[in-house]
Amino acid sequence: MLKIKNVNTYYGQVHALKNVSLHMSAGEIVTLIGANGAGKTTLLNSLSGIVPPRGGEILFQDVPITNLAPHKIVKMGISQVPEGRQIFKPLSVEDNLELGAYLYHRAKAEKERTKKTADMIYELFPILKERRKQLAGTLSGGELQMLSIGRALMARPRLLLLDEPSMGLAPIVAQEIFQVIENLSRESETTILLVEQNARAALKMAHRGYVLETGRLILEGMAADLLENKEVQRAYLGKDKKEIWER
Amino acid sequence: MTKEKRQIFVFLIFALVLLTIPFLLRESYLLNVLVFIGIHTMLAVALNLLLGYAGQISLGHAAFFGIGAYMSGILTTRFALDPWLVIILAALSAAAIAFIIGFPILKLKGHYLAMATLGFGIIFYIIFNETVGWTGGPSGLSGIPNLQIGGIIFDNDICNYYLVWIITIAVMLLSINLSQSRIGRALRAVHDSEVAARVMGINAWVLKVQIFTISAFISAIAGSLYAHTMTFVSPTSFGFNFSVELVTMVVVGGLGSIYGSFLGAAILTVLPEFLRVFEDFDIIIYGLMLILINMFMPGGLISGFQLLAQKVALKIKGK
Amino acid sequence: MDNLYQYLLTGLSNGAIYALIGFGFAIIHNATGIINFAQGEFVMLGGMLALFFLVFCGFPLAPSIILSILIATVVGIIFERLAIRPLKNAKPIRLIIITIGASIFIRGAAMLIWGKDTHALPAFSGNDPLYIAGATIMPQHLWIFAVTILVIFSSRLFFNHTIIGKAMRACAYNAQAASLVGIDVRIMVMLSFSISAAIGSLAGIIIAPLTMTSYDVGIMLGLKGFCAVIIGGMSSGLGTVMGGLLLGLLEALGAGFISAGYKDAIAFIILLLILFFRPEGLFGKKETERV
Amino acid sequence: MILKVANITKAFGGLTALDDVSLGVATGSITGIIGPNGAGKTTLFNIITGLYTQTSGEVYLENKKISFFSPEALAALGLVRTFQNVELFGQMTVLENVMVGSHTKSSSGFLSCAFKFPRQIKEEKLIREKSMRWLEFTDLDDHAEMRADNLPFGKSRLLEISRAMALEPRVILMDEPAAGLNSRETLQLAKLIRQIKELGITVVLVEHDMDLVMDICETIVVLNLGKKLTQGTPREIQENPAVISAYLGVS
Repeated sequence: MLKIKNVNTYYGQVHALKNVSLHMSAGEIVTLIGANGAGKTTLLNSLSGIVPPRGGEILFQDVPITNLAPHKIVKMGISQVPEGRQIFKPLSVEDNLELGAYLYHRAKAEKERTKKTADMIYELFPILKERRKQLAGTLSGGELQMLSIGRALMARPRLLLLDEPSMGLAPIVAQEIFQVIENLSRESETTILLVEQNARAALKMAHRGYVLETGRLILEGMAADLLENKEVQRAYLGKDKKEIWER
Repeated sequence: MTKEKRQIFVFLIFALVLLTIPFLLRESYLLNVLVFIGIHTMLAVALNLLLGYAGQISLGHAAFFGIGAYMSGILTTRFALDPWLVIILAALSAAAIAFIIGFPILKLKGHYLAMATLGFGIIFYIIFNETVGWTGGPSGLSGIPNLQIGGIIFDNDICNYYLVWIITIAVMLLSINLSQSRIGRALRAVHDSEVAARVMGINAWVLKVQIFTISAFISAIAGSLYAHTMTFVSPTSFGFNFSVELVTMVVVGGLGSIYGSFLGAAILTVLPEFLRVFEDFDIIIYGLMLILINMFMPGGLISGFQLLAQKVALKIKGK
Repeated sequence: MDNLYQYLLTGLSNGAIYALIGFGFAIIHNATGIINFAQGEFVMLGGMLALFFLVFCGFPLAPSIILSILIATVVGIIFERLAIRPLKNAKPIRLIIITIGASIFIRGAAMLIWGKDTHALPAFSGNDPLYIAGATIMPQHLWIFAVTILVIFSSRLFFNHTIIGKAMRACAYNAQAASLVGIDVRIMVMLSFSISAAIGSLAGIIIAPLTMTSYDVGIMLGLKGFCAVIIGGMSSGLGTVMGGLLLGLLEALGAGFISAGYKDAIAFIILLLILFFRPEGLFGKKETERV
Repeated sequence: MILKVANITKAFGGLTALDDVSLGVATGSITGIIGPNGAGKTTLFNIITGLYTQTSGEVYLENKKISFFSPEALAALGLVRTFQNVELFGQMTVLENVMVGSHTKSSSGFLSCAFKFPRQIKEEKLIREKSMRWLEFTDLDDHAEMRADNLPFGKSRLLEISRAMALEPRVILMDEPAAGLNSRETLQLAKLIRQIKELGITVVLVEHDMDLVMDICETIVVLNLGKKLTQGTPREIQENPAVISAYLGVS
């Protein structure tokens, strides 16, 4: 469904992604883990067209999307739940969701389906329904995250990109969010690419995983295998002093 | 030749050429235009210190020019003070006003700074117009005496030319020196990254106020010279349009280049003279120049000249 | 007492115009972070174009107004496309200079096309004063109030209740997030320029019968509009209206009771005081530090 | 303790970015501050260096209270920082960038600069020589006359460090100095930071490159969700279960 071939991305002069290749099949949950600054967010932003890659190719359902503008990529069926939620705080919860379905705003025929999606989201996150007239700026961190996921789902994406949904959340709230993501994948057959710092939680839920270190993919495999892998811990917490001496 | 020696050499040639012009060219119309170029150069250099070096815009600089001109005009015609003393007084008062207004104004950034300086300029324009008892209002103030030194009265083109250009060249020299010193570096640092400049121990706010003050000081001197050479001033010379014209000179010539300011002043002073044939075209061409130079030549015309000079130098070396 | 009434009326109608122009500033600023120094030129274009169609071409009132607004809007779009979009990530100083350049250019073009004369646009509904509750009022004043209320009302409707309006607000708040939900940010920026040009030119048309119009009226009107939006606060639509009305009233009272000559200075003194002491405006919210 | 942070709390609107954080930095040490994204590391840096104002709490430099000091005042006291995104003076030459670093160590005023008084010429020469030495320190002397924004990224990080060193600081705070560097450059950076320490300068760094942090830091402070999780030697940190779960998640 998604094929990333040898993607190279730069932030200004910083070479943030080096020859990254990755693939996903429909219905999968794939997680991308790695320490801060490894390039996880950059990869998602390259996929979404915010930081277009300078080299390589991205194919989505066999269509190249490498240099499309972000709004066109959304139209292709890829939605991102960005790092830090990025909710439109001066607008109400309802309006945020409505904007999530922006790409259907011209099609009268889609109105019914959009309403259904909204109902589905309110069912998923009942608290959002309660607060739907409230300004989004008044929500708590966990609620904002739910809204951000909800907003992305409004576009009815085939591929959902989630960027650190647990960031800055208390463990119990994070767990709740993870639960929802898992249900989502099972029930709606949405393909999910999950970037997480909380590697254990992510690997437990995912089918497969990739480990990114300073812009390079260093490991890939079945999630269960990665969970046991010492290398994964090393990628987060660094080499032992001993290893460094040996280098 | 070291870089430093080359710079001195270029400056000497520049000064020499300007100071010999009256020997070659006796036509009073052209000398008059050159006197204007001198005054405009002074103003453009003053504004460039603020806009090109420190990166802070002022859309009200005509006010300081006007303060200098009116102070000179009023104090010499109504109080019969010595014109030379008055020039110093005028420059000091413009500097004092800039210093006081500078603290609140230079807390503002970007567009807000632009609008605040603009408002400040317009307030002074209105004052020049409305304090009829002092300034003569819209009909202006005439009978301003010429400067004199010893027995020489600066009432003819050649005298005025030397008066204006000796001071202009001095202003340029001092500004070049300043721009290459620790102060100049601090100014450019504030321009490029204010936060990094502050982390390096530069008090950006105070520095901006200081350069604003100096800029006002120079602009007022230009204003005084203008008043004494023209012997007549009226508010139209000190309005918003002139402030914008000054910004145009600096941008067209080249932000952060003292010679660029001369170039910009020269072009914008000469242009209307040429365009007289096509009356009224000047304003539209100013607008176009501002847009095009800003979009395609952010370094101003002087950067084009420098590139050309480098290419020529390379060719010569190559041969 | 008669005078006071007259001042209040003039103040309010000028204030309404300032508010409309200020609206234009705020729309572009909120969408792009740019203060468009050419805003006043849209106002001028409105007046001059209406004059051109109505007086020189002899068109009826309604088509003249519509045509004028359309043309001014197209100018706004062209301006955005040619001068603003290529400089997307430029520093404010370059954007300031470019909008100043555009303002000079538009003004110069207007002067070449229509000359330097000052013209009066005929009032929309004649010049016979109306008597309401013992007070007199010119029909044009009523037009101004009606149009202002209509514009404010419809823009509230647009920004709060249509998807495009909400999308524009979303863009203003966070352009990247907006693009991630499928909004084409460039279109929204272009839209902000066109709406702003349309409102500005409309303001120019309805004020022209009262104040006369010429190629250079844009500077002062534009600046007053900016004062209005600064007084009210960039972030608040209703604040801009209040700011405009307050400015208009203070000006009119100042001109009436203090001195007509200093009328314009009042606006700029208020502008400086607000910028120095309450840069978020009287009715705006303070921006909090970003994390 | 050259630098002490006592009970710092910082709230942005409703969000508490830092919650009662205290830590001390030993004189002459290399101290690392680590933590997952959103832990508040950069916020803490911005408070120490005067770019943000804390909601409550104090900062001390050698027992002198420096809370709410401006960045320029802190620079004069010998506290300097580098930036995550590298804040150079792009339109100036590499050498001029470092020369700006000498600002607090020089004193010529407007008049002596404009008129080139002999004292100013002498001072200018001294600044130039000293700055060249700091460029040699980071191996950038060959690039002295280049425009700073033409430098490749790795070198611009080094330039930022040279410039900070020209201030002759007592404490240098580095915000992610290895971000964007390749592994060879990172090794060079590690060597450089050790050299800085040998000059008697205290180094504090926020860094994500754990190899680097574990390699050079003597003490590591871990922040998580705005709170201080723990503080210890690299070995202790690597083996601390709380740290592992903060990074890898709860098992």
